[in-house]
Amino acid sequence: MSDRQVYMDHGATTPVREEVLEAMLPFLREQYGNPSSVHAKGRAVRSAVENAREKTALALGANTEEIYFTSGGTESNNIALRGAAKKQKKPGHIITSVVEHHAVLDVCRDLEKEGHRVTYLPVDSSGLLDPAAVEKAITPETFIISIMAANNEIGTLQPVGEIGAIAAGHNILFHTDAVQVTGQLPVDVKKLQVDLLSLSAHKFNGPKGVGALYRRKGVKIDPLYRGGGQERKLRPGTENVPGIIGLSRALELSVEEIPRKTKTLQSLRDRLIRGLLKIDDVVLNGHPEKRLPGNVNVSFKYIEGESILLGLDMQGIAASSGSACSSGSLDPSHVLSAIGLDHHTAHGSIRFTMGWGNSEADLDYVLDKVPGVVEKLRLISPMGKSV
Amino acid sequence: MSDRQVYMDHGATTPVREEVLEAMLPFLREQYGNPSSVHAKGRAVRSAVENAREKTALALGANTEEIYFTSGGTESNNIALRGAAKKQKKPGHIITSVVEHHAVLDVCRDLEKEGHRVTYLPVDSSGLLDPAAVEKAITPETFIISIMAANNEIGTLQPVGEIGAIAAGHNILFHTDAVQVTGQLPVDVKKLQVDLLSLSAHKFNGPKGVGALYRRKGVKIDPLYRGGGQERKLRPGTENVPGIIGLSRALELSVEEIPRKTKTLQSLRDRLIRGLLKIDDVVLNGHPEKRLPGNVNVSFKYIEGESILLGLDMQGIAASSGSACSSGSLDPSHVLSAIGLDHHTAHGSIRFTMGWGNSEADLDYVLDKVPGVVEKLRLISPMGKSV
Amino acid sequence: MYNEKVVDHFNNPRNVGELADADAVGETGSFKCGDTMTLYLKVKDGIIEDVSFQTYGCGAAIASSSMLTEMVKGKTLEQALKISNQDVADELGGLPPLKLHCSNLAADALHNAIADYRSKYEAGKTG
Amino acid sequence: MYNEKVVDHFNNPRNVGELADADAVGETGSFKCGDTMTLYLKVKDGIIEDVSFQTYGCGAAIASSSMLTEMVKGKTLEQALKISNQDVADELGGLPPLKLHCSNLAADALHNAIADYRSKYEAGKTG
Ligand SMILES: Cc1ncc(COP(=O)(O)O)c(C=O)c1O
Ligand SMILES: Cc1ncc(COP(=O)(O)O)c(C=O)c1O
Repeated sequence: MSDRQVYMDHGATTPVREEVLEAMLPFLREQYGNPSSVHAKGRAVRSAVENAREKTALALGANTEEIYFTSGGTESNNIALRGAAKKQKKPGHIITSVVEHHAVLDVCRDLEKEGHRVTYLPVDSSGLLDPAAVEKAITPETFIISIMAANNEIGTLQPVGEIGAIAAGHNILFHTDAVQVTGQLPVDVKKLQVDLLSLSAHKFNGPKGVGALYRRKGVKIDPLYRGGGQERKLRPGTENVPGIIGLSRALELSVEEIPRKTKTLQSLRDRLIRGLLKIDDVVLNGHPEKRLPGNVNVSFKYIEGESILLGLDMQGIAASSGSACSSGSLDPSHVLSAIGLDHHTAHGSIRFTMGWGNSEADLDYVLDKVPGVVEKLRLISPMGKSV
Repeated sequence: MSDRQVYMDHGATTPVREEVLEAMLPFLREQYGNPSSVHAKGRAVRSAVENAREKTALALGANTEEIYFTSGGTESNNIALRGAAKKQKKPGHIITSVVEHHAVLDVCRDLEKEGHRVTYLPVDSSGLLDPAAVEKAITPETFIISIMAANNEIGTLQPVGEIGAIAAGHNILFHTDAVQVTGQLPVDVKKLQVDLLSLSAHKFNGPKGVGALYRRKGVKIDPLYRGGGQERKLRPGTENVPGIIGLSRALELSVEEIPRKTKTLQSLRDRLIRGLLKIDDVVLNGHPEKRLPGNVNVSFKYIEGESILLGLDMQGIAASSGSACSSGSLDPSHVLSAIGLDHHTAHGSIRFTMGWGNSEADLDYVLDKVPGVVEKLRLISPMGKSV
Repeated sequence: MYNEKVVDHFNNPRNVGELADADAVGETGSFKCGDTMTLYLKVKDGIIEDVSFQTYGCGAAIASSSMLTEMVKGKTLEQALKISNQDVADELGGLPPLKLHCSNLAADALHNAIADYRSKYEAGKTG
Repeated sequence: MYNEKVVDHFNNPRNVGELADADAVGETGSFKCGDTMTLYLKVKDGIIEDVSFQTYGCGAAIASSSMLTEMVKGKTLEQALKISNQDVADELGGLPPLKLHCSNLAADALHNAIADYRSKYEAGKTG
């Protein structure tokens, strides 16, 4: 195994920053009261949680009472979509896209079984959705539109602002899965005209297992869980207090740093793309510019993603792949199929996602090691055309 | 405010033990990989999570693959009941009790709206359910019985083993909300013949926002959320890794210590009960013996619970109450009503729940301060009969 | 939850107990949360000379009761009648929204006490 | 995920490439995950004298291919035919359950190569 470790899988999860952990620690130690308790120990924690809510709202341009803490992005998406569906008196119509995260797509499939109709809009070869197609898909039964702000695999940024305006014009709920974009690029719920927005702390250097749902005031969705009434009944259960504190601190920090960070990451990203494209038979997946600052997704032809990952891993490089073999499922990623990649090209895709902490030196190292890994595998491959 | 702080609200939540935090910290620092990632950083975390699952299973007499991590007791209860209901092809029948936690009771109410029929069995004046009543309530449509192992307010322990045997005899699913009992008294899923069991880490000196659901192998329930397929699809979403590690460590420690701890807590409990009953017009709520080792629940007549709490708080004593005024709702606790307390007696109830860390000295302090708090309020009360 | 003034009135309630020689008594109860309050008044020349209370209720109810007794002492009955539940809460520096209803009993008990007084001593005047 | 032996075979695959003077070639592909493998054999007096492979696939597929080539060298065709996919996985010290199917191509390619050999050189003998 390599001595040097380079983590380029920030799209999967990110390290908790020291400042964030520091903010959390008191709530894993002496500040252990239940925020619902009326005694002093409870009240102190209640006020910390409400302060965290305020910070979170501020970072999104929302009002404090529009923020609901959840256990992560998956739960936020489920509450938004199922909650809206549960509110319907009879089966209705949902508009989404073919490149959504499973936590949207598979909820929609489940809702179809319950009688709802779902339109899965296609994307172009760069992963972009056409807002006009959204408008065209609207029917009198449409009650919600759910389009992700940025794709987790190929990083493509969707025109959510335009879609928000369309939804608002038709008086239809608009939800966006902003899990990948929050803390990376500015998110303003008012500008985006979004009614529901999902985010997850572990994607912006906060802890795992905590997220939030923004719900615009007045938007009506039904809770899925019942219990002690926490989070104003939308998400009952004793609050994950350290997680909530960590989320709000991480969001505060990352939003604060966006102007500087975005530039750094974009320049790392573009340099990595240029470097990788110098290798023979490599294609970039996703949009060349409209993409997450830290996201690089390329396909190495003639070789298979999981073996590339393993080869990179041997060099201490952590990345991820849209290959079936790495996820235990048999089909390649639905996103790569949706942008029209053939089976083999999809299987040879690797995602490098850079984030807080990655440096030019990391990039030097990756650009130094990748060609060797690829060459070695291509020498083994019956399809290669070796380099 | 008092210098001395005595926390006697372990039924609401407990402090995270130092050993537990220590076990968690690596996963809030360098061990930040996503357990689903194939690279080394991911694999290390995956193996820690699976190790935690094994430990958790061991503590319950379960098999490793029967443990599903969740975000807490509320979610575990919701998944168990709704998941079982979702599996039904047509509306069926549920048996539960009137003293369940809201995270069972309110789910049942919601399921009633969806067409299911629910029998809410009564309890006697000590809070005990009659197993024969469970058997009598069974109909051909009954698909699940859900009875809590111990009541969170009055501490009464239900005969879950007997109910488990009845359920098994009728081939009906049996769920128990073991949130209050786990880590306090031995729990063996096989002996209890339980199919589904809920627990929550923050009740046994673990962190808030993480719990588990035991699901016996072969028991079929439908997942409520969809997404990335984590927790073998029953509870998708990136795992709350530090929480899971904390849960398993806390459970391991607390189960290990049960023999010693139970005795200590029972003796503290019985001494506190004796001491409080020396005050005029105080009644014990719940069963004198069949109760959680650390649970004391008494009603102070002629005075109202929230004002007692506040008075105790001024003395640095943290307790809780079944009074409406402390919860913001208007009716007194459904549990106190269910055991037949009149409105005023219910409103004057206070729960002291002792746990890890409480000492005889804490008890001395509480027994020293309570009479004064009660006397002062009774002097103000138009009903008192002052002491 | 409660501000310092509320906590002070809860901890050191003013004018507690029964007034042995009260001229009037007012009772009120909240059906909602079961709180009850009894207010005793001693009136001389239309002025509230002395006042006391007994309250069964939560911290907010007790503090409101205590606050009210301070507010009415020395006032004429006419002035006292103008005191609303909101005035009591305001004088306490505010109460948590969920607790506002608990302060409602104080002014109600006062109004009942004044009505009691008038029915006893000013019966002839009216009508 | 993978044990040391698998990682070793992945990192240092044995007998990689095309055998220029192969007597037989066996190909196989997994429709399920798209993996493909080509196996080359050099046979003398019924004994596998040399062997090589080319594989497109995941780490498990590559390691299985490499392992297989070590297992068959020096074996008679009859002995080689008895090698199953499970044998290859076992020889590797086990594979993760989800990855077992990835090892299936190795023995299949071998069986195809032997069939190829027999159809070319032992055609007369059969039937
Ligand atoms: C776009 C997107 N949505 C939703 C999720 C789910 O978030 P979580 O893992 O916090 O449940 C993820 C990350 O896994 C994601 O990338
Ligand atoms: C008996 C019982 N069930 C369920 C719960 C809910 O657990 P959690 O707060 O972890 O969601 C609690 C505690 O609040 C409880 O005491």
